[in-house]
Amino acid sequence: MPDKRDTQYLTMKKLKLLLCTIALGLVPWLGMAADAPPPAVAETAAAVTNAVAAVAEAPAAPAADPAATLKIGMDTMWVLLCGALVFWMNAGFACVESGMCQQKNTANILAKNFVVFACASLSYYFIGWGLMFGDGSDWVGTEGIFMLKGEDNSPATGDAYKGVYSSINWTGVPLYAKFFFQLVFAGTAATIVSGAVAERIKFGSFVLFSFVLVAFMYPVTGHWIWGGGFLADMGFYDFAGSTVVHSMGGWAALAGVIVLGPRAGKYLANGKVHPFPGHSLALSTIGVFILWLGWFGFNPGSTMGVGDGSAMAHVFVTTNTAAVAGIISAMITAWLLLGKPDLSMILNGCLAGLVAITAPCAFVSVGASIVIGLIAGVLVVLSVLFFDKMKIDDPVGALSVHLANGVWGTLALGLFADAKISKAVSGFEVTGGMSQLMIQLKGVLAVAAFTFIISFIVWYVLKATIGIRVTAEEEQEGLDIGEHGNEAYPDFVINNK
Amino acid sequence: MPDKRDTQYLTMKKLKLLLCTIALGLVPWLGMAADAPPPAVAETAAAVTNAVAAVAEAPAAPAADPAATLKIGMDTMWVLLCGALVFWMNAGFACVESGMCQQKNTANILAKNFVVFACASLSYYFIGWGLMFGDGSDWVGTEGIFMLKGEDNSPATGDAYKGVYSSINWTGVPLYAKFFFQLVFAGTAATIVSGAVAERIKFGSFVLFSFVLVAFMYPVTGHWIWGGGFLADMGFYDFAGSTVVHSMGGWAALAGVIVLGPRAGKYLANGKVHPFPGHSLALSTIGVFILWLGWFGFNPGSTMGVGDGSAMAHVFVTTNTAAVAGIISAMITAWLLLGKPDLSMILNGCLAGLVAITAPCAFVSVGASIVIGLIAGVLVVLSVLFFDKMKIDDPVGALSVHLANGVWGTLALGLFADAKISKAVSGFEVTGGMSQLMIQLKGVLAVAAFTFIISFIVWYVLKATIGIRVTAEEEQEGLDIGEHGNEAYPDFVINNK
Amino acid sequence: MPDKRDTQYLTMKKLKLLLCTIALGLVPWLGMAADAPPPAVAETAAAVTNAVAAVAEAPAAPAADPAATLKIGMDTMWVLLCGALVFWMNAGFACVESGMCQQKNTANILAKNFVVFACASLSYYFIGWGLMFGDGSDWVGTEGIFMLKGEDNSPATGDAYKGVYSSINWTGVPLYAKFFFQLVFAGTAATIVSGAVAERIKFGSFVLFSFVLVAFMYPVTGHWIWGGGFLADMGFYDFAGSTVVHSMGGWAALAGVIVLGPRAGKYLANGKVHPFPGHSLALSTIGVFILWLGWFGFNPGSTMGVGDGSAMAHVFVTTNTAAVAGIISAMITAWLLLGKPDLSMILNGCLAGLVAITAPCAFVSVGASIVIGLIAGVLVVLSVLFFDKMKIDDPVGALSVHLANGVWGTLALGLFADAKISKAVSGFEVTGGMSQLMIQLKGVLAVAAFTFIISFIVWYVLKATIGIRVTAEEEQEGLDIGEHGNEAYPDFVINNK
Amino acid sequence: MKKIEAVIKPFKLDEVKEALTAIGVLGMTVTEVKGFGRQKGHTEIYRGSEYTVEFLPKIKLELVVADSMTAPAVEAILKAAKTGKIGDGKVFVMPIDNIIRIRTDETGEQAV
Amino acid sequence: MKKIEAVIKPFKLDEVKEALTAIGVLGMTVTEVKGFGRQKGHTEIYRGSEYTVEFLPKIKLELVVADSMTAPAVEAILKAAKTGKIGDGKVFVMPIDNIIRIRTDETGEQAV
Amino acid sequence: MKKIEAVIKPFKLDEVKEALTAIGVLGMTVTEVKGFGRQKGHTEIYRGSEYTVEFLPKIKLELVVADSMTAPAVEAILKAAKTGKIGDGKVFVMPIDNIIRIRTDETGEQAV
Ligand SMILES: Nc1ncnc2c1ncn2[C@@H]1O[C@H](COP(=O)(O)OP(=O)(O)O)[C@@H](O)[C@H]1O
Ligand SMILES: Nc1ncnc2c1ncn2[C@@H]1O[C@H](COP(=O)(O)OP(=O)(O)O)[C@@H](O)[C@H]1O
Ligand SMILES: Nc1ncnc2c1ncn2[C@@H]1O[C@H](COP(=O)(O)OP(=O)(O)O)[C@@H](O)[C@H]1O
Repeated sequence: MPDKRDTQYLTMKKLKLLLCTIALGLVPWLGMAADAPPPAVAETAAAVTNAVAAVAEAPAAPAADPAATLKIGMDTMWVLLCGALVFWMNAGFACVESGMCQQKNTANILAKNFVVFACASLSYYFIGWGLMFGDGSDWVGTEGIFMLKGEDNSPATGDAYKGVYSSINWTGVPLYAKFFFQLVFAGTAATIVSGAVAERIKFGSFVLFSFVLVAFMYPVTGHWIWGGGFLADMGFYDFAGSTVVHSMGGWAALAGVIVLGPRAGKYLANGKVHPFPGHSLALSTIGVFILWLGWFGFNPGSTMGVGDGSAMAHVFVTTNTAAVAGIISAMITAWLLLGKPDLSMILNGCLAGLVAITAPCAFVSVGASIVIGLIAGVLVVLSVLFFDKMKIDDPVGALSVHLANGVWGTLALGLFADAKISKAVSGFEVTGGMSQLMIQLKGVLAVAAFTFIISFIVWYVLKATIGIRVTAEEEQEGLDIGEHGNEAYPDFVINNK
Repeated sequence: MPDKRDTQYLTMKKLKLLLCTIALGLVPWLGMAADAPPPAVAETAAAVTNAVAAVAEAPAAPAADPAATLKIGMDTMWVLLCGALVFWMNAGFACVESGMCQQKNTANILAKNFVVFACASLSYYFIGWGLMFGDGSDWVGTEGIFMLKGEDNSPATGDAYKGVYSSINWTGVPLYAKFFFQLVFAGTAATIVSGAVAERIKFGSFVLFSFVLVAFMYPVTGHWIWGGGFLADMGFYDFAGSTVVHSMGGWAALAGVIVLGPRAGKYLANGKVHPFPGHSLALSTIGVFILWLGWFGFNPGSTMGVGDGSAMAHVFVTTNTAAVAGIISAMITAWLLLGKPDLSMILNGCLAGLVAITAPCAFVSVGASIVIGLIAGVLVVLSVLFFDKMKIDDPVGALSVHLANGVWGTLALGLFADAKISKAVSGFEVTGGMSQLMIQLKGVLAVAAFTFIISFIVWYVLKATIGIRVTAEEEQEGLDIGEHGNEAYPDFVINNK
Repeated sequence: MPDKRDTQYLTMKKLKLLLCTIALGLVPWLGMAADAPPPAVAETAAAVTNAVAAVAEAPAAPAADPAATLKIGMDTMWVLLCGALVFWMNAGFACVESGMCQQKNTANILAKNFVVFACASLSYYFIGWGLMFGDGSDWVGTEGIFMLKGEDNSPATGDAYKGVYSSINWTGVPLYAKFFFQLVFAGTAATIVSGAVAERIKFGSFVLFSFVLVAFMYPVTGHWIWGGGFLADMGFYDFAGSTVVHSMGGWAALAGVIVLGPRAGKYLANGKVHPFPGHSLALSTIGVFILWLGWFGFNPGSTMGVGDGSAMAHVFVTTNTAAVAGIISAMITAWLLLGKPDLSMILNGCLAGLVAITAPCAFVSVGASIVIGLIAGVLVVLSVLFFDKMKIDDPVGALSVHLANGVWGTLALGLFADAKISKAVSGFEVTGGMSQLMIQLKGVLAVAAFTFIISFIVWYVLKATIGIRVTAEEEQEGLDIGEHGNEAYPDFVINNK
Repeated sequence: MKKIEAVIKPFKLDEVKEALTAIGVLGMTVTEVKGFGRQKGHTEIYRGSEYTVEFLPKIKLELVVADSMTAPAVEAILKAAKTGKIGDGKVFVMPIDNIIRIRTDETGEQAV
Repeated sequence: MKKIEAVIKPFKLDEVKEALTAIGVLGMTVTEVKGFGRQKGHTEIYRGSEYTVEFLPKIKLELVVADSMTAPAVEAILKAAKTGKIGDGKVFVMPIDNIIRIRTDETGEQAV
Repeated sequence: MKKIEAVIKPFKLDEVKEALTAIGVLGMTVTEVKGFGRQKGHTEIYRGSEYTVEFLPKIKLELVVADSMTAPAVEAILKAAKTGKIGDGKVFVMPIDNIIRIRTDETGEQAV
């Protein structure tokens, strides 16, 4: 094949094929774009180009009261900047995952992390958002499900709100701000899968799975919890997504890992584990710092409004404290169990604390956040050892971080929530009763069952049709060359193992 | 030379020379600093050191109305934080460019990216800002051109504004906030050049060119468009700089590449292209993520005010959508044309989408932003192939990303702008007429002609005087050792090719 | 040892030991958490889970006036986002320091930078904050010293404030926002030490020292200056911490370097210096960009409130200008003295400018900030050469950056402060008198004496007890394997030197 | 004494090492090399341009053995390194005059 | 059979490889090495301290050829690798007892 | 002429190089290698799993010397490279037929 083509990339035939494809792709959008009414009536843009700023008339209601407009502006700034921080987590996942994989699969993992957010953005725009936040049944949104095209008068809130996305009408920001913030969360869920199935999955199949996950699976369980579905009705709480995002992504990943099987040579005949050390701890460490920073958008941003600042500040501190507690306890656990404070475990400990505090961050005291983080750090180390014992091969520890600690964090809310912090909910520590814990458990199980089963089926269908695993030779040689024709570090001499 | 000096760095003579140089450099600043009236009369600083906060009296007007002060504060916060994000793009360019160059030139490229922003900061402060935003003719600013020393009562806006920077009086933030935000844009334009001329340019000559670009060339064309010059009068629109920043930088780069010639060995006698693969796709990928994040300051920040949040939110979504559409279409194009989804092309696709949406982001619908991004992704791939066919050697694809797509984005505004989104302007898709498109085209051509010709002359003069290209041996050995005496990765064994 | 354990990590005995440790660790927190009253009475959290947002009643005072609530919200957003940027500097330090060390010590340095912030977070929460900001004597805080548990009605300010942290009652944000912002500063001080003692210090001893530094040493000198102590009373100014953070950390580092001694082989018998080049200039450069970005939180964020935006904007510009002046002058100095513009020196020049402008950023004109940065850039180069001449071995230049320029910046305030910029203070350039300079000098000396002496004692005690230096073999082989059992880049072939 | 050099496929290193230690070989030295031979390289793409990487990663093993060990060692290598696919590599046997152990100054077969 | 080892300048590798394949050499093995010789190293700077890098990057080529190919192969290498500047490198020719192709167990000239 | 190959501990390279230049050796070639021998490797940990790294970093020195230089050169290496601890490495001496300097086409002892 290479010799035939050489530098003759552009045979006439291929060019035609390409142009047709693109033309076909464009026509519908052009149509859409043309007849689409602008979703937000108040959409304005200060024209930078000259002094005659061309601002469309602002809608009557908010403009009447300058303080109200200020508040909307401020809340929007907060939501968008926090959304940008969550977007930034994509870079963190790319670094953590590629750093924890072998050098020969680096370009592939980077490409996966990069492309998955593109898929997520489009599929969440076209269909996911509506299924998640559209009005509808207890199970799924049914109104306004395509392209945010449902009626909506955001930033109106509460009773003033008229539209079909009423489950998210409690925050007074424009529809597109809500959308962007929720979109970056959806992207995170898809990215979790990428690490667990790394170093052996076909690029194309992964892209397809991600598309399905963000278009259908994530929005459905998301609807149950954040979209006014049956779990929300039941009193299930998950502030920023320990379950909506993290354990959900974790279950999808677990199904993938099981269908895919371990990397060749990971589990030896003699029962020993043969580790494939990640090719750059520097990359992984930068990645965890990026994620940690991003989490200051993820958790505090989930207030989706500034209020009097106290909730934001509280969440900043609980988020940070759980992370550092996770670092300390993972470090000590690794030191005791493995003899040395293994950096890869310390990094996982930090992420574990962050995942665990995601659900309860706004509902628990700082003291409780320390306990939650400490337990998360121990849990993640034991969980890594456990999954290896089960021969469930997860190159980056995604299951231990996101699944195990997503579950733990969701349950922790049932233990430590305190109505003195937020009136919403109290847990075992305050009430002495198990009722909230049971509700949290039901939520965890419902999401687990749905996500795991559907994921399993989707992975299985992909396996049976286009295949999900690269050939043994490609796995041996590395997916960079096989899937992308790339070499990540061509100027460096590489250890041949 | 090395043997003579050894560790005897500090001969008396050199020390004297150094001290004189510094003294000479300092005297004028000391003078300036001493007699400079503080540019913003209301400049305050909460003294952190003790409870007696020492705040200078606030000016009467804004303080009268707490909501007005809140609004100024909020807008300033927005502009500064977005400015910080745009500043952050320097790190992105450094990563993308160094990742896409050979290991032996890494320190040189990093140094260039690092120093170019320093040059830009000083030259824009001393002269560039005034030429761009000072009142004056249709062609260039003539008032207040040195060091922001013109009269100015920012944050007053519109008619209340009294001063010489009236073209930017539509945003109600302090002068220094305006300056900082515009400065980071100027820095971006200069950085674009650095990638295209990489791996063979002399460090000193590049620094000089950057200085000229930011002090004179960028401000002049910027004045035409954002400083109330003839293109602004004509109704030319460019929201955040597809042309002001990106295609402008691209033309300067193209002139440089032509005067400089290709890297030795890039274009073989048999007509084939010999690629020099970049030394770290990980670095490049991190860089693109950084740039993408920075673009959430670049585009939405160009509102230079929070308003009711809707414009910011709209721009966030169109910016993101164009980027992901660029990723998808570049990936598909590469897959079809080259046989595999080459990561370096996917990365360029993302940047192409971002550059293209920069001009129209606030004026077009989300549907249109998808179309713009899809076309950008195809364009960037074809453009890379085209420039290689023309033997125009651009190691990082800066021309394909910034020039080709800067032009495309500027024209796209003339196609897709929709007064329903922003009252300012409508394009072909709405009006069915070509008038806006023609205006956009004129703007593109005017900037192209000016920038390309002046750049060509500057490059040529540099070539004829101090020289712009390193010796063939230095190019072979790498610029790190030749220009800086540095080795970027001394502990790693490097492939010798 | 390895052969005995093998994959049998979890002997029953170890498991028990671990569980006991954790249990012991948890019991007290559980207790604390249970009886802890929520520190901020107004703490609220918008419940994302369903439409019935569960918001605790807001306290009467602020809610009465929507503009007041808006202001608190806005200031909190500013403080938290700037705090997040300062947090991000941890990533910058990790990159700069690991990039400037040898490849064989990479994991160790990354682990140190990662863990030190965890230690800082906990020790500042448990004890440091109270010692620093609690009401008390001129020397140290004595009220509310544990876990922010003192009385406090933030965000009330000035006379309305009732509580024990009155030295920081000038900013109207919730207590936890104040705490988070101060915490990230404390973390920075501890991180400075890590670079100077790199490549030879025992991991455990470093962790212990960091704990002591953040729990006791940093808060005490911090109390003197920012906590209403004797230096604040004297009229000593330090806007964002040239002395509170940087020179303080520098003195602690200097004591460490002296007690520890140079790396084996650094200073040769013949009087020459044998450099150990850092293993990745790319990593270092990214790190400096990260730090520079973080400084836009560090300095402008130290306003701890938005006000009318002018102070923030002013600080943005002076911070940036000093950094770029440092780059330019360090580059020229290196070019003149060493013959080439060494990238590692350019990077240090940037950091030097940033450290130097930290104290005076809000008090001096932009012109003065250029002078301060220019001098910083020269100073850092000379300082690196000086410390090497003194055989004081600082692998990353932390002493030259943070100590030398922390001192310079603090004094520069006494030279260039101008009451036209901020009413608080004027220096030599305006008054022609030396009084402010003398006050600044006294502050520098007081902090130096206290920090250096206590640090020396603590390092000495650690050396005499558990030891602070790894064995010669471990130093030779690298601390990654010795301290962590890790290899940072296992897939790359490494130069054996 | 003979020096045996073997160029093998990288992922076979562990098996070859074990085969050699099994027959009593106590020391060997390993180098990362690139091989050019009948086995063709692969095509890579970089920003639209294809190029062929003709040098493939291989491992070179060097071991000095007593004369009596030469045949068994070669045998062991051949058996462990064979996949039967092109590119399996070569074994070279060459003469050697002397070998000295640095630590002890022992020479000849003592030093192997 | 002979073993030819050549230490050459890195950027000459492609030319040398082509010269050798042109005369019918089918296989060779390449190693990244550092050379010390008459060609002096260069001075680098790191944070103000200069140091001399005395070991320069070179490429070592190893090929085993039939006796009849020895002279032409050496000739080809000499011609292709020469720049005439100091540091061009060396060619060593040394005896070899045997060569075996792992894939097929062929020995001697068959296996080259 | 003889070819001397020495496998030594990496940090001894400078001392060995100086010892050799002191006795008049003008050129040598150095390779990064991994050694397997009596010196045992070390255990590393990665995400909870231990593994033993059995191949330790070593430096291989190659130098061709005139016959008369062989003994002094070996002597110099032995002295400079010795630490007395296990893993110090080996010196091999082997025959060589010819050596050619690429730059000048000089052969034999002229070319060393
Ligand atoms: N004549 C030779 N001299 C030195 N090395 C050789 C020679 N021929 C082959 N090799 C090495 O052996 C490797 C395998 O050879 P190759 O011809 O690809 O397949 P095979 O060994 O199956 O015939 C090559 O990559 C090269 O490193
Ligand atoms: N005696 C030797 N033994 C082994 N390698 C040598 C010897 N002399 C030179 N070399 C190798 O050849 C390279 C070139 O040698 P050098 O003396 O610098 O130049 P030239 O080959 O032009 O005389 C050296 O870098 C080294 O790798
Ligand atoms: N028979 C051998 N053939 C080739 N290399 C050997 C041989 N024996 C040892 N080596 C090399 O010498 C190094 C040191 O050998 P080792 O047995 O560990 O210690 P010592 O040299 O002290 O006996 C090994 O790491 C290996 O690189």
